[in-house]
Amino acid sequence: MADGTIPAQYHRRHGANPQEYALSTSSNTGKRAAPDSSDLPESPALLEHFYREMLRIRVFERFSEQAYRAGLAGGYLHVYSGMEATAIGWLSCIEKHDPVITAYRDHGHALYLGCDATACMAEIMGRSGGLSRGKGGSMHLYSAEHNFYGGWGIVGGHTALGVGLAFGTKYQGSDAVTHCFFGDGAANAGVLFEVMNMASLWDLPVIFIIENNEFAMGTRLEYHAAETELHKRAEGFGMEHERIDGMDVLEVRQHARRIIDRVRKTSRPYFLEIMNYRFAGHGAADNDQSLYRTPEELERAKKRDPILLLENHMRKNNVMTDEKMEAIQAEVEEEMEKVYADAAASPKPDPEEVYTDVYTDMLPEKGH
Amino acid sequence: MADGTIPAQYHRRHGANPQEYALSTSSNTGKRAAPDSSDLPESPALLEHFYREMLRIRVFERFSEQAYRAGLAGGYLHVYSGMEATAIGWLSCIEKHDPVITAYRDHGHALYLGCDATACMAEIMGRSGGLSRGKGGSMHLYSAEHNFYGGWGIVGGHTALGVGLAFGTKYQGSDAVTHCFFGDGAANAGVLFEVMNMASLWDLPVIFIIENNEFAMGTRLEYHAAETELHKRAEGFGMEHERIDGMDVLEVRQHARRIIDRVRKTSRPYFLEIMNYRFAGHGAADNDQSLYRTPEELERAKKRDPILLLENHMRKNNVMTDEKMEAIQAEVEEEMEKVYADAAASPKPDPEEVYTDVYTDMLPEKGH
Amino acid sequence: MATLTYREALRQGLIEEIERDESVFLMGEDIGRYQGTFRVTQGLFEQFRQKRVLDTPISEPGIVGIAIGAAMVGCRPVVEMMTMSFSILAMDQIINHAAKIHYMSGGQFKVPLVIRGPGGAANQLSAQHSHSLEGWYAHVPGLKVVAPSTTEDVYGMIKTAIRDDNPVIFTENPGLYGIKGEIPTDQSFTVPFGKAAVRKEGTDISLIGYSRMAHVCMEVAEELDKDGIDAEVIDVRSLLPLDTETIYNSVKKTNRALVMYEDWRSGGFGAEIVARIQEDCFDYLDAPVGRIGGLNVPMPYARNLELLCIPNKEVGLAKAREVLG
Amino acid sequence: MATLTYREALRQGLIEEIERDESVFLMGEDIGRYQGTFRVTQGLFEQFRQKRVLDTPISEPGIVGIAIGAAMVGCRPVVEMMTMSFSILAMDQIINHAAKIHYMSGGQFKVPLVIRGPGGAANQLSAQHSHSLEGWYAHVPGLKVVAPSTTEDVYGMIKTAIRDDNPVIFTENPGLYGIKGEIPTDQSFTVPFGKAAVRKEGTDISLIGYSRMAHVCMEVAEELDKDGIDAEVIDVRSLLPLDTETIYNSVKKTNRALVMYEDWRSGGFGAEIVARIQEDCFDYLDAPVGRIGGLNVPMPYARNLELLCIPNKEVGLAKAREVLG
Ligand SMILES: Cc1ncc(C[n+]2csc(CCOP(=O)(O)OP(=O)(O)O)c2C)c(N)n1
Ligand SMILES: Cc1ncc(C[n+]2csc(CCOP(=O)(O)OP(=O)(O)O)c2C)c(N)n1
Ligand SMILES: [Mg+2]
Ligand SMILES: [Mg+2]
Repeated sequence: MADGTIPAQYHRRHGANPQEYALSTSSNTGKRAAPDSSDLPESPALLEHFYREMLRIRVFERFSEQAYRAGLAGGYLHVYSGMEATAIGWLSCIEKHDPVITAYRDHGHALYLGCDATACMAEIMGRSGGLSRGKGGSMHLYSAEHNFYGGWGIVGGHTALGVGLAFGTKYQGSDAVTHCFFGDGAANAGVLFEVMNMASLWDLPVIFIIENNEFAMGTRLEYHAAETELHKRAEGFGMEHERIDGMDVLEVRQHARRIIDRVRKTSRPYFLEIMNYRFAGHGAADNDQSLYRTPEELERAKKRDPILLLENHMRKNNVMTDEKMEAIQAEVEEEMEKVYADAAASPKPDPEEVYTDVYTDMLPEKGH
Repeated sequence: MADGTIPAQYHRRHGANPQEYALSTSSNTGKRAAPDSSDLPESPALLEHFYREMLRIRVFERFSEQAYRAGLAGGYLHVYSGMEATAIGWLSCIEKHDPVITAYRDHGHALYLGCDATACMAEIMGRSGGLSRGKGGSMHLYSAEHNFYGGWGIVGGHTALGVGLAFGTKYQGSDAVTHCFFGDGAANAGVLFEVMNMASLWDLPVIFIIENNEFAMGTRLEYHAAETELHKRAEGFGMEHERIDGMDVLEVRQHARRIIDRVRKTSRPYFLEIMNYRFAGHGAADNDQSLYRTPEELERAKKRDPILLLENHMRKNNVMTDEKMEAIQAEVEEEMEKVYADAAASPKPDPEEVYTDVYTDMLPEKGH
Repeated sequence: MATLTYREALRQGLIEEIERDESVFLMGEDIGRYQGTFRVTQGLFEQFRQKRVLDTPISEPGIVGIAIGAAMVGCRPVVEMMTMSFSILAMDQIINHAAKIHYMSGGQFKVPLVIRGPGGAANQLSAQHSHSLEGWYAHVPGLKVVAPSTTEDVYGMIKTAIRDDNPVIFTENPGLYGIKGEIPTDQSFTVPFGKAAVRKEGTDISLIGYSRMAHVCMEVAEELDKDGIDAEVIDVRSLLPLDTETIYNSVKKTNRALVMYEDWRSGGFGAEIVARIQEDCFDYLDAPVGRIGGLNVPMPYARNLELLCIPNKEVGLAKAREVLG
Repeated sequence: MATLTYREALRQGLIEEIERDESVFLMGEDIGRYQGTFRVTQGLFEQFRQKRVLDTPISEPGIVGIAIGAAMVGCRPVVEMMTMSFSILAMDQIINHAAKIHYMSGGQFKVPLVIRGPGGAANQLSAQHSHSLEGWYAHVPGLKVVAPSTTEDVYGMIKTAIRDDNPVIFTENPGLYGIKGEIPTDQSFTVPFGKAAVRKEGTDISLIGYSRMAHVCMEVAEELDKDGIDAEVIDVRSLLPLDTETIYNSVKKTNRALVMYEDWRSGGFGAEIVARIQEDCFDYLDAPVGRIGGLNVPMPYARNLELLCIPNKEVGLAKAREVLG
């Protein structure tokens, strides 16, 4: 709206503005880990690392959208822009052997976990150099090497697999914790509740991480969830739960350390809601955002751009000069330009590949 | 156990004894209807009515089990013995135009709603005189005439239909309230949570009624539910919820009046857990109850037999003599003996019926 | 006559039914404010508001279950599946509840429910989003299953579907939304179920398909025509009930047949059509009935691989030539 | 050799695999303390305790999803569906997750998962509990689907299934649990997938079935024998992969075939078998391939109606005579 308010049609119950949802850092049980080194400032090197990694995702996503527009990518493509602090803050605190799983908005998680950016881009372009040799695409990035279990297209479906990963590692005697990311829209899928119950019943070391970016495609949180504090859904399963802010990478990190540590020690599941915001459309084909939000709302949210917040933090604490920031930006631009070009140069899959990987040990019947 | 305690293998977390679960008559919101006439004693005529109806179900079930043993009924057959106070107490407070739906343990609901007992028994025997002309069987009793929507065999599946009934009547402008019964085991079906969310989101006049009889087949509550106070699952959907006792028909009735009234006025869903207990095995084929409970536990539960509780109440208040009770018992026995005989005399369905009712307007292709 | 796209014709049918019958409403994910992912319901939320065009959470089993319940009290819900692939989540509600209650209740309850949406591959939607499910549904007694291929049919059949007192699976191939064609301006126009359409008469071979493959059959026929071969093209349209009469009459005339479908070849509905033809037209057949289906693999993402999977004119033509001997 | 029931042979196979490989565990509703509804897992909870024999809540999609995840990290879960009808609730997990991940990940992840349980009609279980689903599953690339009919096969194939690195649907007809037969005492015995068994050699007609219908085919063959007709009986055993070679060789010898299956006739897996036979053995066929399936209706409760629905010796015999001309 011209006056900057959100028109009523967008808000059904709460009239809340984006980024103004109630946050609570206290879990429902009152049991909290003691403050530890996580409350100390992070080292400059680490801040630079976060800065670079957030930029890498942001720029990678710009190129992935470019690939879509150029016809080098097809199907559904969902970028992570605006949400970087969540994946990075969180995944910076996990152990190497911890399984990670997420939905189709998976580029950010894959990149930060260490998947080769060119292989990610090649996958998005459907090339033989892709992570999955071109068979998966944007929604289906996987890397067994990095314990990254994808990359799934059925909203909510993978949450069951996430609990299964935790079940499996615990069965095997490992101390791994599984990190299972999903969206606010996915929080309405029935299978999620089934596995929440079992995760709690069987003491499974899994962290359910709702990335609540306030929209499920074109449907605003208020229109899809009777109780918009989604974390409360864990109440009925005797699971600890809370809601935190996901725009400040350092804050995410502090919570992550505390919670991951707790879950690894207790082998009890945890239900976390991280509030972030989607700067882009739902997917690359979503070309009319006015159907669900105003430009003003988006602008307001961008004031808390995670990259901006970190820049401000670094400026305030004299950790990094603006020149240095620009230099890093330039490096990342350069890196991703090459990623794009290299991915585009990767050949298409061999036609015979259409039949491989259906089974581990046999080919399907060929032909039409 | 010989000493009357419950062996550890039966109890995982709580060590609770049956009938000792925490009950709370206060809803989570604190908002309560004012006490009304429901707190006054019921009339003698009404008490007699409840007494007779509870006996009718109890005796009907004895005969339905007899039918199974005699080979007159087959498949799955689940009796309602021990749980009578729940359906009767509740359904005595509904309006004629209120839809009622339940799972496969449906004989009690059908009978109290006014379905012809002979037609019920004939259905159980698969006869043409059955409610569904023998096509449904014990698990699938329906009566459109009585707004009784069944009678469903997929655990949890019908809860979605229940919310749909409420959706439909509200859409049509009716003030009907839908009463959706299901078991504690069914409370773990994912679809239930999906429709809890939608019922709350859309203000649908539906009452979710968990008949928590402490077992899902051979699985004790503690082994299937992470949080055994199942009503708390509504917390995450902004729905009022509570747990009440379901063995005392008069108590059920008091709660029913209050809650139904509330839902009819507010058109807000309500999530209720009624604690009762299954005196029989899970189904007629369940012939080793020692796998999941001790005889002592069953005995203890039977001390709160809803029929006994009502008898005690009537005795204490000098409402009915023991002679009168015996007379009613004899009448009911006589009625059900005739029901059994008449049902058994009903002919088998005509072979051509195998093809009818697949569609409303055409026959399926015939033959093998 | 008016010229519309398939998408518009479908929307027109929906509009007319919403206006005609108060008990008709639409529900689905992002069909309202967001105008529908494939824009089938564009404008309808503004026109009919929330009561008739209801946005739902992402809860396919729940949505379908609620629609069934509403149908049982007399509403006529039309549920959009954003893609038919998601109907797999609601499979239990569809085949075990919607399709069974009329029978289990001895005819007491009806379920006038339509489940519609795009089925089949689009453009690189990958393995989880590219299912053709009409064959599975057509296996289930109690359901009706249709797959219109033209603007006129989609317009006429959606109205038939909504007026039907039984649950109807209404599948739209995403590749068809943009095609253009005419629809009658007479609002009483409907297309009945259980009648196949002869799209082109011919004497040499029967090409049998439905949905987008009916168009591919036409393309094959055109190519054959260049060789002087006169193919008959049958658009099955309705899989359950299936119009075997039209199919058999054609095969008895041409003595050769080719069935085309997009679904995985093995176990697809085309197998049923082939099995029936050989059962009932055996003595008329001069060659085995040919069959073309999608490759038996999950749908790959890479466009070059994806294109290999979906039957097209070339593979149809090659198979037709084989059948022609 | 030891004489066991089908149920016991299956249990024996499970026990051996649990003992052989630490990563193997069972999960399902009431399989542990309650000993399994059909008593397949009787005694196993006591023997192997909760870690290896896990009772679950009634949450089929969740159970299967958890099993898939566990399989992806290297476990080998065997999930019991109390009846296969309930696997419909888990359909999305099975066909859209388990069956696809190996392909979507370009071979990075494997899903060594078995889903087993009784499929088909038992005795008056009514419409919601009597599904035959093997035909649906056999349509899905990425799954393997077997339906053993003998004690030896169920014993040998459950071991093969558990050792397989792909998701396997293992369907047991409830009518078979009580049949008796021998199993080898050599624990290294397994039965490979993708090989049909010739149960009886013959020259006049090929009777083709799987699961309980393989037995019905034998009964038909015995009746035909009284008339001096020498039928060959083929037990398909493995639907995906399908051993067409054995089937074709038989048909090429007998020139006549009848396919029997319990599932609804229209669109059942038998249609696929028929379609293939006519495609590849057309010139050998002296008559159309006969086909017998279940009636196309939801399963009725009344025993007399139910019995009408399930194919038996009589209908098989009548059809065989028709095929024999
Ligand atoms: C079961 C299922 N239903 C519908 C869809 C279509 N769809 C894809 S993404 C999406 C929105 C999901 O929103 P959310 O979970 O909040 O994730 P976000 O896109 O915001 O990251 C929908 C409806 C799907 N992929 N799967
Ligand atoms: C989806 C599904 N899974 C499993 C079953 C088998 N089953 C039938 S009844 C039952 C137990 C249900 O327990 P509960 O909901 O507590 O109802 P109760 O029998 O106690 O009345 C089970 C597991 C089923 N019918 N449907
Ligand atoms: Mg979201
Ligand atoms: Mg129970």
